[in-house]
Order: sequence, then structure tokens, then C-alpha cells
Amino acid sequence: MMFRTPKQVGEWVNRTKKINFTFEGEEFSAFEGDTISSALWAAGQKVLGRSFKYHRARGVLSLANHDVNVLVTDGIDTNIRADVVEVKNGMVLTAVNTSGGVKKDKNSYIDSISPLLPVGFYYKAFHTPRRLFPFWENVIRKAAGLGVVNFDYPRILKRKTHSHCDVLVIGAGPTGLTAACTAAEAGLEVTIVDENLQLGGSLGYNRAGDTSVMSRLDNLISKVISLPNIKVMSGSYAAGYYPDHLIPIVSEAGINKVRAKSVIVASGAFEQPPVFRYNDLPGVMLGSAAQRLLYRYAVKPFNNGIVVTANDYGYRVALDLLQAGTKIVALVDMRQTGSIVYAAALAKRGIKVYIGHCVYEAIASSDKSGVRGAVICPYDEKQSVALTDKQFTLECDGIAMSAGWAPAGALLYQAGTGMQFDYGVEQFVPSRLPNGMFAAGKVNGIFELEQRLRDGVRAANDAIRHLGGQAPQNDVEKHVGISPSHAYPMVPHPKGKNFVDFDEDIQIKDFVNAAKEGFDNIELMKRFTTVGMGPSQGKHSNMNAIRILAKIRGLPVEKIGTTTSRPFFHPTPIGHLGGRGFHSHRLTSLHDWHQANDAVFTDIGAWKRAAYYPAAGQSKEDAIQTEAFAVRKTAGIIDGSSFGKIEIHGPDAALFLERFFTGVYTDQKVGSCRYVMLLDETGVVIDDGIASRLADDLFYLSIGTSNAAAVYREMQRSQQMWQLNIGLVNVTGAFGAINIAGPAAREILSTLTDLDLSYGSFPMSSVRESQVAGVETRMIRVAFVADNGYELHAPMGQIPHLWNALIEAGKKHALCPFGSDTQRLLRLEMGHAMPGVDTDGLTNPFEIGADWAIKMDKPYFIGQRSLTILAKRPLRKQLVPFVLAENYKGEMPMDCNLVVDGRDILGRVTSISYSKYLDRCIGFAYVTPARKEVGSVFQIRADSGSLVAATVVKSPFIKTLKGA
Amino acid sequence: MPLRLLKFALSKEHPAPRFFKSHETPKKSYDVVIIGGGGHGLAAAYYLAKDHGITNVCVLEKGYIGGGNTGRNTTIVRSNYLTPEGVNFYDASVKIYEGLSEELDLNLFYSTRGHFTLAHTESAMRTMRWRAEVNKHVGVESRVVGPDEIAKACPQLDLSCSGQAPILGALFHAPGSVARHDGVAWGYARGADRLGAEIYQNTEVLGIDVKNGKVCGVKTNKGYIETKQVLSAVAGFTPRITEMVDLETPIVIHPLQACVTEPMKPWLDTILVSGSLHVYVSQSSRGELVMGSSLDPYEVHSTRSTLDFVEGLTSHMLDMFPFLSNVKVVRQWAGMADMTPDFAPIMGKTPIEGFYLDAGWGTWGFKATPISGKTMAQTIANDSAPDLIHSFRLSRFEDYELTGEKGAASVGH
Amino acid sequence: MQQYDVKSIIQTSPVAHAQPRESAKWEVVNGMNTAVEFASATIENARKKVLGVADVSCLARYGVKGPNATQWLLERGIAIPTTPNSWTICEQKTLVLRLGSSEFLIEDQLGGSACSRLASDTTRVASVFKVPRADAAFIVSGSEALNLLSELCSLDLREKSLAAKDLIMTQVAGISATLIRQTLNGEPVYRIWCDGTYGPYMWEVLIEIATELGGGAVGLAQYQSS
Amino acid sequence: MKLLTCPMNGTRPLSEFVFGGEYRQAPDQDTCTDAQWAAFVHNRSGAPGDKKEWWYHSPSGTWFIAERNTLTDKVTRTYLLGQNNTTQEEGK
Repeated sequence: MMFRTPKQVGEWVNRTKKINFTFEGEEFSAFEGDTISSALWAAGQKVLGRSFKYHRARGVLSLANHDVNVLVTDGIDTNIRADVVEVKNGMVLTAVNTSGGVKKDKNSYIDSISPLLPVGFYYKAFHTPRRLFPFWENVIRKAAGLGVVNFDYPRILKRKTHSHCDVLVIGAGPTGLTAACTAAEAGLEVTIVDENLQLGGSLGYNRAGDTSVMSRLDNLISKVISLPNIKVMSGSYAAGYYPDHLIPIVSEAGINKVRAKSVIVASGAFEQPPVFRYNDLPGVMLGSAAQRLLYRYAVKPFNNGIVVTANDYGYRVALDLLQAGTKIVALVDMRQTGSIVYAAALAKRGIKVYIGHCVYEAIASSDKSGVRGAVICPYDEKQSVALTDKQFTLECDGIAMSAGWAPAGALLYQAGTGMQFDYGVEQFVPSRLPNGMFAAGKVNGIFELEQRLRDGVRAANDAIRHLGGQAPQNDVEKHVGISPSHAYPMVPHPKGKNFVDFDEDIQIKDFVNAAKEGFDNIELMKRFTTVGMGPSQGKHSNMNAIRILAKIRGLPVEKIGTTTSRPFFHPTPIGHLGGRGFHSHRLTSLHDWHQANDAVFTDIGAWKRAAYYPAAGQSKEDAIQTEAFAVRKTAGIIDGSSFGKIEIHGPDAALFLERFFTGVYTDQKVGSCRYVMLLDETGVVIDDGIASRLADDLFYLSIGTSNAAAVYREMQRSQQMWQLNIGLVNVTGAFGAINIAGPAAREILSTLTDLDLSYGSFPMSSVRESQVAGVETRMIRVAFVADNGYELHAPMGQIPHLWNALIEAGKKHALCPFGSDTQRLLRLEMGHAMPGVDTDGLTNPFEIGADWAIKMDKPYFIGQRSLTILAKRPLRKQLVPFVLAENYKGEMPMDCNLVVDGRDILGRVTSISYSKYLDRCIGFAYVTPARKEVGSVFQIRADSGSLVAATVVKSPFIKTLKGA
Repeated sequence: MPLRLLKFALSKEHPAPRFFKSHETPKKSYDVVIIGGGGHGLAAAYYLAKDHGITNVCVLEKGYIGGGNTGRNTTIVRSNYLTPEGVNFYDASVKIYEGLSEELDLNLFYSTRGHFTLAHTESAMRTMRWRAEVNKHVGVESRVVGPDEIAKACPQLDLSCSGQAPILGALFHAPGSVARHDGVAWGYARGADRLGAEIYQNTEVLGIDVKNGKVCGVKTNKGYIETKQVLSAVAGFTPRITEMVDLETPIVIHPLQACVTEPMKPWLDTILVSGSLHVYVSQSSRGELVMGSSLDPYEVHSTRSTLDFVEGLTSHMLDMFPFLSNVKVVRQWAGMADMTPDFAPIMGKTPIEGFYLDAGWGTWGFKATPISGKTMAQTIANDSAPDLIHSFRLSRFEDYELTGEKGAASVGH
Repeated sequence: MQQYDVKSIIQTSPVAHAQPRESAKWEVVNGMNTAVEFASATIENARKKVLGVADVSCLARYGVKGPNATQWLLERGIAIPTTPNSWTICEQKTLVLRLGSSEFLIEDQLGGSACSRLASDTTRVASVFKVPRADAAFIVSGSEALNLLSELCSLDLREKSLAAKDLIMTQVAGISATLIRQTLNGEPVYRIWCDGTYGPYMWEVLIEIATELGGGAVGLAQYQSS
Repeated sequence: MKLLTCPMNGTRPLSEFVFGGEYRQAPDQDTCTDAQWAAFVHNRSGAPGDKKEWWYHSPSGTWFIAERNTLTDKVTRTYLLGQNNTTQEEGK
């Protein structure tokens, strides 16, 4: 630990807990609390990673979660951010995106051929000749990308919770802490969030060599902790802003979605690098990074350093470095006038200050793994050029750089805050905040500590008043004096490699050249150069890019504008965002029975339905044929509990149905059932079902499973508009249904009920209410799957009893349970077209031959007017029942195979199946109206391309083919 | 390294010229005014010049070129639609795309990856077969494949989808591709510019003059432009333009969202779509997973992001790829989609003479960029729409002759 | 014909499918086969303090809605919560939930009799519509109850926001549910009702999270005594 | 938006609601022309602005009307159809 300093006040490492880990095969030790980067740096390891494009060596840049060139993998996880992720004992780490290790990355040759790779180079080459592109694409894809994904990484469930507060304070620096206290003292419920593990923000490390500020921080923190109505969330970042103050707070444990009544953004500012040649070498780092290394982790950034600054902050950094025992070779101030505040302090320490100078380039050590010096030149601040004729060289092993700040305003932007460029601080500051949003501190353009504290109080007071409380309005005066940010801290260099965006290896000349090619709008420039598109999302590069573009175009910065800020503030794991993943499902009360009887289930909407019950070793096709055959020969029973079931009560119930559906119901007799068909206003078939009249003022409607919720919803909406004297009760979940059908159905049923089941007394299409096996049951006689079929509707909880009684009673009749797939075949044999299967999103009733179900001589029903229009138009297609040849043994056509005539598509098959009972292949298909007549022959093209002849027949098939 | 890059290393000055000229104020009149500097509008300008010799054309862009849905989509190009009309149309687009990098001399990274539309239910399988059959009939390479073939193309995919929605099969569409979306706009802009069209950025249309049912001019924030022909190619903003000429259409705007992960080394070589899980995903040449989902469920003219979207999408991504738990989403964004009732575009002439619509691009606009440019150029040049886009005419709604792309979306159960 | 006594028909809790068949103790309560004990009383008590989830689907329920429902219930001696979306207790043993303005869910706690009384009255009255119920119903209690619910419901369910007699119809774990906060035997609990067909799903979700948080399934007996 | 206020149930996240499209008055179907009807069923006023819309609160089954600006996504009031004198401001 050669760079470890003696104990620092407020350090985050625990020196009593030693940790061992390896990086790139070498063993390292660290203290608990170290990040991977701080531990490596403490040990003198400076090359921590390789850059995305040129594979240049990179070290610490920010130590603030945007060192995206220092991504490591532990063999399990990848793209781990070494600058902020705590090192753990036993970790085995390597850098991502190298070929042969971080020190001897074979891909570092790319750096030397960089002139061949100008901005947007990939648009300019590799596409001719076309046939070679796949080769080049492969090369480029392999070179790009960062870490390698581990396909064995486990699915990790993170909790996603919701919480609520009056005031959410983002950022626990001095401003945020003060704001939180003020709001909490007014009785508000406050949540304060900070991505760092410890509170305090810059107050903890920006000390200018004076450690007495730490007592102020301690006091602030004690106060926050003493207030019970402040909830502190450290080690958690506010990932984005979503409407109505919904802010997901991401931590290792998961996501807490905070719904706040107001939000105070006190997120501070990101330090921005000055741009000079080789400002990316390991050992060149932001001033604030040097301070973080020093005070959080007690690691000296370097031994003999140069501080290059374009503001007063660099002086503070120099004082901090001195305090830690780093030798300051020189402080280079790019401004024409040095710091009034700090000049004396540095002079007192004998530090050489070069005013009006710049670092023209950093000089790499022989193996390019670090810095061995810097070329210093006088700097013409007006022209932003180095005067190279007076250059000289200073030796050093590190450079701390400070040039200014960019507001961490992502959430403000996402919330729709109007931002304005303030030349007093050379940064964008909020000018128009959305309702309930407040900004304070550096993000608000307030930099001086006392002012920030006042601004925190001011923002809290604003929030208190916003929430209806009483609080003074204390305006905080804007920043005065020297700007904390430099207007243009760039040093051009003919050889380039003066990096603006470290994520993407973008240099000044890339912007110039992009502009030359016409990409001189900030959004176009972003897209062409990819500035700000890397994992750090422009935190250290967007502001400099804007300044450079402004310079190129000769426009003031505010005319350039900013790119749009999007979530997330930091890249956020898919496992966190996906969370537990709820997959809701509905089960009928017979689910256990189906399981016990080896049903294969199918999902229909949220429902799990038994599709068929294969015997051991039986194929699906066999199982379905067996079940269907049993229904035809004896009897079958199916769980229809997922059907939609709706009661329509009231004197206007029949009238309601007549408006809602296509048929007539006012003259429907009590005890009878009628078909219902629902259209939409354009005349498209939506669903169908059966309406049973239980009383003058009560209908019981049963409809298909998948549309039930939507149909009920539309009924409710229609009733809102029509205001008829009815009541709607959705009993889909409260009632179950069983359909027993087949020649023996009546006999089986008769053993369980007193009701007269004779055909005369209980004819087709009628409904009876009676006890079956002791259960009050609504019995509906329908012919959906067989002529002799009874739907038994009863309370869901009593369905298992009813089912078991039927199964028991059916034993001697070989009663066979059948599933929903079998039902499909049965209804096909019966010649029933099914909405959603035999219709699509544009089918009208005429096309499925449902004219009989449409009663046009009503005053109104949904879709009626459109049908009057459609009726005048020639039919485009017609659904017809068809059969294949007797004993057809060729390739079986499938649903959705096309009906063709040479190059013309005449239609398609919507349902097709072999029927064991009929010993025939039967189906429905759309054909052109010319082919719709019984006896017409058309061609179906099967999957392999073979043509299969089909003949239009009369439906129901069961009558046509069996005369049943 | 290709020799073409050598000149960059050997030149002192950056040797590439501007992609397109920067003009100050528009002229007093143009033969054709194209509203919208996205891929479609720029392509139309390009083909007006190239195919029809019409070069007195200006393209008016409110923001910057390619800044709308051209730069916001997930860059998938395919033609495996449901209706023969749709398949023919998008197939013509794919064919142009395949040679477009060469034609425009700009590498669009047109990368043919193969496209799987996964089916988790029997009803989805039916739809896949329907699409495959229509595709095959029209001569487009699509077929239904089983889980084995999917596993071969994407061994990382959990075919059971974490037990939630087992994959039964897929529609495999070999020509399915991805491309650099920005490049398409830039390439057409450069092409149109070189042939004489003028491109105006930051130029907003404030009104369209119609007299006696004929277009006669366009009001902009940079002055009045006389013209007899106006093309609206502003998907996402179409209702705002049609309102200027009192033209009713079925178009409503819904946001469509997408997101992207950190770059990783290439592993996903195909394009995957799951209708049931509302996911489509491909890996860009930079290494990011580019992911999209279904439309937002309500109308709003905004490109705001929602948390629901990214939560739902990532949850389903994990069902498909459980190992992605710690891969991070970097950015999410949204575009505004022109939605039509039948999920097909609205193209061609309108009741207003000289006002042409290239609209209703919903979620399928990027893939149609070349062919819509070409057919709209043809429509304007001849004042008559070619057969290829007949089914997409605005009057189909009055005629109750909607295009059946919606069928694929609502075939259920 | 085989004779059946409707009273002897034993139902099974709609949640049962998701509950352990072997390890739990099952009893018929109110005619419904119900898991009344999942572990020893000590363990269940410990769970309950942290996070207990109980299946109370077996409680008798009666649903009614319509413009005249309020009047109809009042005539039958049922105390009505005065404002929409609130609840009250009637005759000490009956919960009366007002769902919106004109729909009611009456639930007898063990020993209550209001539901059977109401059910026996089968005359149909204008603008009063019986709503058959087949709810899955749950009690969630313990120090971590809010923590659990914060993962399943986006609303603020803390005491300061969800008033004592408030009833909310919202989504819990993505499905429609009715929720109240109640003090039961001196301890605060949350009551949740959802469609019975979603019962097994809801139970699985509640138990999965409860277990993670140090709680788990608790038998009915821990909450209800007749 | 993300939060919407149901006039019966109060302020809830959008996930509890189903969007029911614009609230529109149908032309008289007995007197309107075919073209007018076709326009009614297919066309929409898609331009941004203040719209009256149908929204449905799923957990309670409540349909109501929201007046919303489709550009800003701000809701000015929500009410049950036919009771638009009882206005409600959208909650925060």
C-alpha cells in the first residue's frame, strides 16, 4: 500500500479489516471500505483499464461513478465500475475489453492507427464491395463492446417497493442536508437520498487543507439523524424523474419507487476536465477525484504532482494535496489572473504558480502507463491557444485538473425544467421549475458554502409553502465574483489526443471535423461523434462538447442548447428494473382435479385451462380424437368455468341487450336462450355467446373466455351512456360452469336432478334453474359441442362437488373428460365458427354468413349503421365449411394455410382438423364469394407447397356427413 | 483496413465535405415542398430528383434532420408482414436497403441477422404460419421453425421463458436486418442535396394555403413559400399538419418507447421479437442491446419516458435471458407514433389537390424508408399513386376497405 | 336418483391449490375446507409478529348492489358505512364494506350470522341486485406488513394516509383487490379480498415475500375465534 | 402523467386505468350520410389539445370522463358522465 497515507479525518476505510484480492492475476491487499480503484491505486497500480475505442491505458478520472474506462469483471459479473464498487475479500478481478490483459493489451495498436479512424469512420468505409461487409462487421463488432456477458449469471430477484414522502431531497451534500433539516423541522416527512455510502457530499473532501470543516459536517449529520421524520437512503441513487414526482431510488438491495409531494434537487455538479493532449493518461485525474482518493480512502493520488486549473478550485485541491504530503511541482492556472483568495496560501507554502499557462500536453512514461511530466505553455485565454514557442517541461508523476463544473441536473431536465445559461457561473441553471420541483446548491448555480447552506434553507422553505405550510421567502443572491467554471478550458494540439469524451475517445478535432461535415447541431453532433452516448452519458463530456460547438459556430453557448436528458442517471441493472416479475394467473376450482388427471394446460388470457388429458404415452392428436370420439359416442364433460358470465338485471335488461348485441331479446321467453353477437361500431365481429332469460328482468349471459373482461367493460360503458334501468353483475369468477354433452349426457344428468329432462319439457336453447346433485344450478341446453349438451352453471366453490357427482354418475356411460383443445374440434364438427379463430380483426358478420344473427329492423345496435354501409358493398371473402377428399392421406393442411388459385390468394384456412368420428378432414376457410357455393372445389396450399383440393359442403359437418 | 480510410490519415485537412449545404432562407417558390426532414421526407426528395428529375424541391425540418422517429426507432428492417400488399411493399423496401450503402456511398451498417418472431401460444403459432404462408407466396423468405432451430440461432435464449411462457416456435425471416438509422437520413440528405434539393433545418411550417381545394403555398417561420405540391412526411406530427388543411384522418399519436444497455461483447446475432412478452431486441454493432416494447396505451404527443415501460420490458427480458440480471440499462427514450386503425400506413393523394400524405407510420416506418421515398416521389411526379401503395390510400377508410395488418394483431386465443 | 344434502357439500378454499396439502392442518370451517394451521403455535406466533399471512376465504359473505341496496340493507338491520369506499362493523361480528357508493360486501367473522340471514331472503326487489361472491380473502399482519404491501401496491397504506375506516379498491400484485386496515384483537392488520380464481396466485405472492421478510403462513385460528 | 384521479376512488397510478379513447358524439345514424358515418367510426381528432376522454378504473369498474391535454398530458378535471358539474382537480 505504497500510496496509503496516515489516517485521514473522516476516512471511509476501516483499517482494522484487511482484504485480499487479485487484479489481472496479481495479488493486492486493501482495507474494508476501499473501492476497487482506490485499493489498486493505493498499491501503485495505475493502469486500471483500457478505453473503448483506442484501447488506451486509463486510470482514475473522477472516482465518482463515471470512470467508465475502468470496468472490471469478477468472472461472474461484468462491467463492474471499479471507481465506486467496494472491493471484497477474495475477489478475482480482470479488466474488461482488453486482449491479453490491461498492461499488455494487444488491441492498443488501435491507438497508433487512430488517424485511420476519423470521426464517423465507420460510415465511410467497409460497405464496398458489399460482400465484404459481413467480414468487416464481424471485426468491428468484436472490437466494440465492453465486458463479456456471463451466460451462467443467475437470475437475481430484487425487491421493488413503493414509498411516499412530502419532500424528497436528492443529494446529501451540505445543501441537501440543510434542506432536509429545514423541511423536517417544519414537520414534513423527508426522504434524503445520496449515491455515496456516507453523507456529506463535497463537504467531506473539499477541504482546502483545512480539516475543521469536518466538524460542521458532523453537526449537520447529527442533526439529520436526530430528526425522526427524515429517512436517509445512502448508497442509493435517484435513477430518473417520472411524471408526478415518481422517482426510483436504486440501491444494491433493489428499487424503492418514491412518490414525493415535492422534490428538492441538490445533486451538485460534476467536475469537468480541461482538455489537453494526453489528459487521459493514468495519473491525470480530476481535482475532486484526487480529493476523494485522499480523504475518503486515504490514498495519495501521486507524489510529485502538477495541478492545472482554470478556476479557483484547483488551488483548493493543491492545498489538500499538500496537506497529504504530496509535493506540488507547480500550479498551472489557465486564467490571465490567478486566484485572489488562495494565491497567498499557496505562496506561503512556496508553491510555484504559473498564471496564464496551460498544460499543453502530458508526457507519458516510457511504457505509457503513467505520467512523467508535462509540457507547459503560456496560454492565450482569448484565442484559447497555447503559445508553444515558450514551452517548457516539468517533471511530475501526476496531474490534478480542475476547470469547472456541469450541473448534475439530469432529473431537473427530465422533469421539464427550463434551463438558462448563466454567465456568472458559466453553467446552465434552472430558470423555470415544474410545479413542486426545487433546485438548490451547485445545480442551482450556487457554489460558495455559506450560500449553499442558505440555498438549502430557501429551497426547503419553498417546498414547505408549496405544500401549504408557512415559511419565509428568503431569496438567495446569485453567485458573485470569480466564476467556478471556465468558459473554454480547451488546449488545441496539432497531434490531438486531447480528450473530451473519455468513454468514447473523442478528441477536439473530432468535433471540428464533424461540424465540417455538416453535423453542427448539438443533437446531430452527438449522434455523429457519439459524444455522451457512452455509459457515463456525457457527465464529463457534454458541457465541453457544447462549448466546443459554440466556438466552432461562433455562437453563444445558450444558442447551442443541450441534448435531451433521459433516464437513467446511472446505468441501472435489468434485474433491478425487472424485479420479481409478477405473472398473475387464474385457476378454476377444478384445477386440482385436472392436475390429478394429467391434464395438459393452456393459457387463455390469465386462465389456465385444461386443453386435453393424454393417457400415458398418448399423443396430443390421439388424446383429442379419443376425447372427441367419446363425446360423440357416449358423453364428455368439460370445465367451462373460465367462460365470461354476466347477469343483466332490471326492467330494461332486454332493451339493453338489443342495443348491445345484434339480435332481438325483448320477445325472448323466460326460460329460453338466444345467440348474441357483439360488433364494434365499424361492424367488425368481436365476440358471441348465449343470453338466457331467467326472468322478465334477468338475463344470464355466457360468453367466451378471452374477451370476457373487455365485453363486461364495454357493457358498463354503454350503460353509462344509455342510463337504462338495469344493473350489471359480473359473475365470471363467482360462478363456474360444466358442460356435459353427448348421447348419454341426459341420462347421466337425470340421475342427479329431479328436473324433467325430456326434450319436450327441456328443449334445445332453453334454460332451467334446478338442483343438480344438491347444487342450485342454471342449466343451459346448447348445442355448441354436441346436440345433447347441457351447460351447468353454479357457484364456483360447489363446482367440484357437481363435477365429481357427474363423473361418478357417468362412470357406467364411459363419461370422458375433455379439454379446450378437444372442444375446438367438437365445435368444428358442429359447424360453429369461433370469433377470434375463424374471424380476424376486420371480419364483418356477412363474411361469416351470420346474416341470420343480425336484426337490422331495430332502432339501434352497436355496429348497425356500419352494416348498412357494408351491406351495399360486394363481399370480399366468405367463410365456408369444407371437407377434403374421403380417405385423404396426403399432407395435412394446417390452420392459416392459404387458399390459392395460381398466383392469386383467395383466402386461408381458419380451422382444420381430422375428425375420427366423421373419418374426414373438415374445416373452415375463407374463399372468394365466387367459390362459396356448396360443391365448389378450391385448392389449399399445405406447408410443403403441395396443393390439396377441398370441397365446400353444408354445415354442420356432423349432419352433412353423418346425417346425425 | 480499407484503403478508403487512408486519405484521412494522409490529409492535413479533414478531407470529407459537408453532407449537405446549409441554406439561409428558402426561395420564393418550389415545385415541391416536403414537410419533414426525416428518412421518409429526405428519401422522397432524393428519388424526386433521381428518378424523376424534379430538383426544385425543398425539405423543411422543424428541428434537425433525422431527429424524429428516424433516430428513435430500434432499426429493424423486415418484410414478414401479414397481407400480400404489406409484404410486397416492405419487400421492395428491403431490396432497396440491401444496396443502399453502395448507392448512397455511406456505410449504413445494414446487417442481415435473421429475425425470429417467437410464438408462446398456439394462437400465436397460427399467426406465424399465416404470415409465413403469405410471405412464401409472395416470394419472401419466411418460415415457421421449431424450438430447436431457435436454440441453434440463439443458444442463450431460455426456451421456457423462465417457465412463464414456453416458446412453441417462431416465424423465421432470414432477410431481417438492422441498420444505422441516423445514417439513412444523412445518406438520403446528402444524396438529395447533391442532386439539387435544398434542406432547411430549424424551419417550422406554420400553415398551408389551400385555395379552391388546391395547395398554393406554405407558411413557415422563415417566410412564405409558393408551391403547388406539398408532401407531409412527419409521422408523429401528422395530425398537426393535416389540421392545417382541414383534413380528417384516423391517425392518433401514441408514444413508442425503447431503451439500450451498456455495450457488451457480441453474443446476440439475431433479432428476436416476442409478441406475447412485448419485447423486441437486437444487439447493435457497438455492443448495446437495443430493446423495444409495445405502444403506450394512451394518446399523448410527448416523448417522455415511463418507468412502467422499462420495468415491464426488463422483466420480460429476464424471462427470456435470465443471465442479464446485472447488465445495465443506460438510457431509455421514446418516439411519437402515428397510429392507424389497421396498422398500415396512409400514403398517396388526398382530397386536397397537391397535398400528399406519407403518414400513419406507427411502429413500422423505418423499414419502409426507401420504398416510401420512392413511391411518394412517383406519386408526386405523376400526381397518381403507384399500385404498390394503392391499399394504403386514405380513402380506404371511407370505403371500409381497411388493410388487414391488424388481423395479425388481433387473431387471438 | 341419488339424494344430496346441499348443506353437506364441503367446499374447498379457493386458495387451497397453493397451500401445502400434507404439512398443514385442514379443517372444515363454515363448510369450507381450510388450512387452519401451518406450523406449531410457537412458530406461527413468531411469524405473526413479523409477518403473518392467513387465508380467511372461508368466512361467509354476501354481496349486493344497486340503487336501492342501501335501503334494502338498512331495512334488514345492517349498519351502513356512511360514505362511499369505507367500512364498518355491524353487530360486532360482521364487516360491512361499501364498495364505491351502491355496492356492498358483507362478511361475517366467525360467529356472525348476518350473511345467512340476508341470503335466506330470496325475494327479488327492484334495483337491488345480489352479487354472488367467491372471494379469496387474506389477513396480513405483523411489523413487516407494510413492507410487504409496499412491494405489491403503489398506494400509501400507512396509518396516516389510510384512515381507519377507509376502504380502497386498487391493484395488489397486479390484480384488482379490495383492501382495508383494521385492528384485530388489538393488533393492526390488513385485510385483502380478491377474486377467488386469483386466490392461489395471490397466496403464492404473499407467502413468497413474507418468507423473505421472516414471516410466513399462519393458520386461521391465530386470528379468528368464534 | 402517471397519476389519474378517479372521481369515485381518488388518485391512483395510471396502471389501474384503461384508456377508453376520446369521448365523441355520434352523428344521428338515421340521417347522416354513409360518408359521415364512415368518418365518425374511423377518423379521430388527432391534433394535440384539450380532449374529453373515457377512462376506466379497473379495480372498481368505474368509467369516467377526464379532460386532458394530449400535448402536456395534464388532466384538468375528471367526472362521471352526466355529472360534469361535480369537478375534481387531478391530485398531485
